[in-house]
Amino acid sequence: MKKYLYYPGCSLKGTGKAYEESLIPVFKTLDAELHEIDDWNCCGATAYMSVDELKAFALAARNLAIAEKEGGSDLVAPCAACYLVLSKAQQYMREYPSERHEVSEALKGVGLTYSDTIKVRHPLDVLINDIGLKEISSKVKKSLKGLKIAPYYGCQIVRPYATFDDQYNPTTMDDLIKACGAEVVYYPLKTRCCGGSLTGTIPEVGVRLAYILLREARKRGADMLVTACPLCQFNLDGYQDQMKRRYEEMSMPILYFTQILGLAFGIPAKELGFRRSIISANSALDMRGIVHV
Amino acid sequence: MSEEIRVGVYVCHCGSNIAGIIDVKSVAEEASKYPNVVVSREYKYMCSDPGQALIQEDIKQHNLNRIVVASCSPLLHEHTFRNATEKGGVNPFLFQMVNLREHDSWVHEDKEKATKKAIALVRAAVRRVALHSALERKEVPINPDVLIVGGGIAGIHAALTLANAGKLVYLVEKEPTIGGHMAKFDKTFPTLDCAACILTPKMTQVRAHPNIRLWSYSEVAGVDGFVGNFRVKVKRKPRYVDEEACIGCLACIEACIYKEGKFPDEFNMGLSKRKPIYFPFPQAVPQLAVIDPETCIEFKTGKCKKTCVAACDRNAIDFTQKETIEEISVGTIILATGFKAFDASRMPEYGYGTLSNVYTALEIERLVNSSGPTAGEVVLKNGQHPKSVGIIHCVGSRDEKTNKWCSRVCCMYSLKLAHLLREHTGAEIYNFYIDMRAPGKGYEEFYDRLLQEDGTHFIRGRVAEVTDWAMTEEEEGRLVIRVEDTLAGFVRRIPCDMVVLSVGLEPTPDAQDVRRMFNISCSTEGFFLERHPKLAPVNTFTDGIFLAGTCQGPKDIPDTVAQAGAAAAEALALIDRGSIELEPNTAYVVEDKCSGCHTCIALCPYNAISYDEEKKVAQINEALCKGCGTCVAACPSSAIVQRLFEDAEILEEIEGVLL
Amino acid sequence: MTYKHMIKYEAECDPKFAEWVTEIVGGEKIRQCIQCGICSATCPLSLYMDYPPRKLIHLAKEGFKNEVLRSNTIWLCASCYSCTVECSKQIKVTDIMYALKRRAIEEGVFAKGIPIPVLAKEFYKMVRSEGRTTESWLVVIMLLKTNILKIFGMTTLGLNLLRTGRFSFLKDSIKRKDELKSLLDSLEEAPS
Amino acid sequence: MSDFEPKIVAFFCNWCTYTAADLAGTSRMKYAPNIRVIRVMCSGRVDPQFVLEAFAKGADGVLIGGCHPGDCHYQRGNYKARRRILMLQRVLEEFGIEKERLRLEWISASEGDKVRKVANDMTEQIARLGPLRRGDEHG
Repeated sequence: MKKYLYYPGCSLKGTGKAYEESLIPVFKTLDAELHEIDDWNCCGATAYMSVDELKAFALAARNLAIAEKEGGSDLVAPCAACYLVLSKAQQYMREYPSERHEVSEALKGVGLTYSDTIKVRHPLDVLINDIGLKEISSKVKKSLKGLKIAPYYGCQIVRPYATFDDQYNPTTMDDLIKACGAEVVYYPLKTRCCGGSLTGTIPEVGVRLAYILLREARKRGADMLVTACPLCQFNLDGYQDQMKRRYEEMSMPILYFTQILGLAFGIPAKELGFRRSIISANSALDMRGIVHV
Repeated sequence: MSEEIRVGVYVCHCGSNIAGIIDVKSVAEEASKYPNVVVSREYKYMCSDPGQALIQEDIKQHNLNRIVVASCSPLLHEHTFRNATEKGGVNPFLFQMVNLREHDSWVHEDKEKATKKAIALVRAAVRRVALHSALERKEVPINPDVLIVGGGIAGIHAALTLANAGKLVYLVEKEPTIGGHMAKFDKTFPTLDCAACILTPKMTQVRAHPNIRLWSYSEVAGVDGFVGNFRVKVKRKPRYVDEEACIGCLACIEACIYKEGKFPDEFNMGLSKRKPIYFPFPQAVPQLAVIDPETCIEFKTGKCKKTCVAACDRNAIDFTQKETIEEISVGTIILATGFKAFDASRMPEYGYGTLSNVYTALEIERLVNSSGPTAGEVVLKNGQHPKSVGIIHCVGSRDEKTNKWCSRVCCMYSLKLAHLLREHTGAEIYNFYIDMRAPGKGYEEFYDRLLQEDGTHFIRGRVAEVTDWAMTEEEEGRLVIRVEDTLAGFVRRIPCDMVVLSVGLEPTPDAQDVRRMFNISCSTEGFFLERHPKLAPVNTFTDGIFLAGTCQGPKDIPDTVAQAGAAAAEALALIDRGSIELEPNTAYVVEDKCSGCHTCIALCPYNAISYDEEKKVAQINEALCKGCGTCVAACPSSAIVQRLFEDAEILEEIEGVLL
Repeated sequence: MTYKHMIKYEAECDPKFAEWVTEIVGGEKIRQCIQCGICSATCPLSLYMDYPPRKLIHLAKEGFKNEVLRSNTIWLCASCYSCTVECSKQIKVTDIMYALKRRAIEEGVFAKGIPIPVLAKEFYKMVRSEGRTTESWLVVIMLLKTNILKIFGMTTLGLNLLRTGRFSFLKDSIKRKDELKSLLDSLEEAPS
Repeated sequence: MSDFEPKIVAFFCNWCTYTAADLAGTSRMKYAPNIRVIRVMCSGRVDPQFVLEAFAKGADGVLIGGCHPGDCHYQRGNYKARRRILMLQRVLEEFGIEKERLRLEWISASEGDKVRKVANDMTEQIARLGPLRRGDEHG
């Protein structure tokens, strides 16, 4: 039983519940345990950095310090934004010693220490590089044969740092989809921005970005889009009614890669958070005769 | 030394280069207080004629017998001032130079500290020079034969120049034919004359020239010796075709059991196929077939019908040929090893290798060439002709993700290709450039000409991506270039049927090995380092080894040929002088101090030290000694002395800088 | 028809601002910009910006503080980092955008009609007090504070989120709130 | 020791490190003025006696710069230098001289920036160590 420290981040407790709900059983099936660190706080996301840089680093560093305190070396951060913010904070405190000093001092003040010993990992990284495709394929009970899936990685797990996958053409999710027996749709937009928080703040801009992604996926014959980021999932899934109003109807299901892995592992759909999809995956899954969730 | 030491010290301002930071007056004043110093002056430019004259007058007036000049690096002007000293009637080695510019004023900001340092350095030189003794200039004879490495236009031009001057030239080329990159070009900018028409005559001259030994399909395997007398090992790869017997009739190639070409043709950048036995290209020099053992059935299975052998009535084909090593002696060497074109697949965002109809510039050169794979017809993978072509500049240049430097030729060859593609296809041509660089003779005029051509667009901006997903009808099924039109200030998406990547120039992958083998240096980006960018642009730091062409840095053909001529001239100058002067910094053994312990003998990299059985002492053959001083430092009984670097001299210098 | 005054006098630019941009985290190399435009070209949002990133970098470099801080460019940046990855000179453009956002908030100058600074500040407050964020709350607060009309466009989304149990009116928060507060306070006077 | 200005004697080989120092100059790189360069043809020429003499005569540090391994203009001189320096560092430690005060660096002709880095770095390091105590009291 491999043990990993686990940093869910705010989204996985809120709009991204389905991600956590599917992630945990999938890891369990693969004999890997996720241990949620105590009293973690918001990573700071992109918004905090826009207000106060140093404090943004401190927010991230507090979580890393807590992780250090709990022992263990690898901290799994499934949310792409959290994953980047935590890695970036580490990177910058290496690059800018004075900032690191200030932050470490502040942490000392509240009885925490940051010694840069934690490896921040994305679940995709863990699945491919620690557990391995062989092991994963061996756990597939129900092949998703016939299902056409467009893999969508978004920005922040490949940019600015490409630590575990190719920056321009990432393939870790492609490999997992194949392992589930489904078909990977050639999708040149796999790392294009989904609009981030602009969908909410400036819909005429943000929603269009999301729409272009779905339109292309449909053009390429995808039954559904699979993502590794709660914000991407939220935008692409949640704003389809606006797309309908502004452009055209898409009705394209947007799932987390952990949800389709779960399906393939034969985990009951109700334990994988499918009910949380605004655009239900059923029509697609029925059409390919897989399961009804 | 019985004679009275009389030192003259000269502190150079070098305009404001030195005087701007260092208080030259007080340096000269300080120096005047040191023992033995008779005159101490500061002057604006010591290297100028009046500056040198100043030294000579003082020598006469104050009968000086030691000279110290504190100016720039000795690597730059030591010879200048030694000659000045000699002209003044003092032995040139009774001179010492202080490097105030490169090692002090240019690298320090604190004037006071810089001046303190200058004073220390001058003091050291004054103390050191007092111990100098008069030395003989040392000359070695120059072997008149020349080795040229690399048979591109640079090597070819240098070889012909030297051969025409009556020198014996060994021209070593690693490919089966000479001609290099230029042979692959269709036309050349800015005149648009055909590359073959100007290159191939020179290639045939090389083949025919009585003074040129052309060794193609060969590589230098080892070099030792020094200027005037290098010993070089050349590895000659087996081409499995007898060079003497083959007359290049092509019968063997006709007869090969492969009826059609099957393997990527190197000369056509893999755009056509060749057989295992092949001719690099029709005007190849030498005119010899070559067999590629990787693909030849006989080599892979040993069970080939060998139809080629049967077809050759001169029995030239010889599967048993082995690699051979030739050893030659030459006096000078010219390196013309060229460049490597940037590998466009290193920039996946441009789709080279993943999207069809994305080409590199070199591929287009072949595609528009009438003797190329398509006989000059520019066709897309689907057989159609492109309606629009995008040419992306600076691929692998001016980019910290790949290569920082500007490759100098891409702007101009892109313009050339724009013209040729327009001519061949009538397509709309889009040039995407960052800055248009047309600094050569007639280049700006060529740019003007292109600006005039209809259907040719110039968009200032570095392309972000070449994609195959469409936003609009007209983009469907085409390549789409996304770029900011920086002059308009907005982003544009431009659909093209063909994309040309204007790849930059890089050092060859083996540049570092070559550098080691020839004992020269590379600059940071990996091209060979010239001795001085302005004063010695084709020399290296190793005497007798010269540089020509793109191995020294990106260059166009005119500059390459000019540099090749310069390198040939430098070599000739050495050869015709018949001998070269070396630093008389060789070592000798003081016999009555030597204990005969043999320590030094094993240390000498040049086997210059032997043991005299009668006298029971070590002996140094000064003809072989190169003056590294390793033996001197190692001798337990300090019995070895290195001229110009005697222990006493260096110890004085140490004390001098520290006082 | 009004005519926009399109000449700039040196008095209108602020050399101190230009200096400042080179000193911020990520701004070290800004002076090396060769205006190649790959940042704008790769930016998925440049088409909405009043100044594309390339131009903004130049304006900042030249000290046109007012134009820079009032541009919508900095607020449209969605932090996708494409510019940072592609930049020919490895200038950390995204970080510069962050720094400019911070400066704009500090100085209280914004592009008109852009709700993002409001969101950022609400977010900041919520994290400070709760230690965590509850997106649904943020969305609502932001809409109330900025464009109440938009909320109607959003209702379907709201209902959908409720239906799927992804929306909650309960704020999530950490246990040791005061620990976090004092951590952040201790960095108060630190320069940002 | 805030006002302590370390004195560092540097022996640079003619072909690599001395040329690199020239390059640092032509590139106008700025570094600490505490380095005093003495040119030798090869780092292999540096006699242990020179180093000891330098320390005896007031140097707080000695820097030796040669070509990278395999790049020696004289084939193997720099290896000899390396062996001597290692030995010498041990001897120095016997005399209570920190081995950081004697430093060997491979700097090729193109590495002007490395000259800058090494000069600054070593100056700082020696400044931290403080002036070399030569035990003058024992004459």
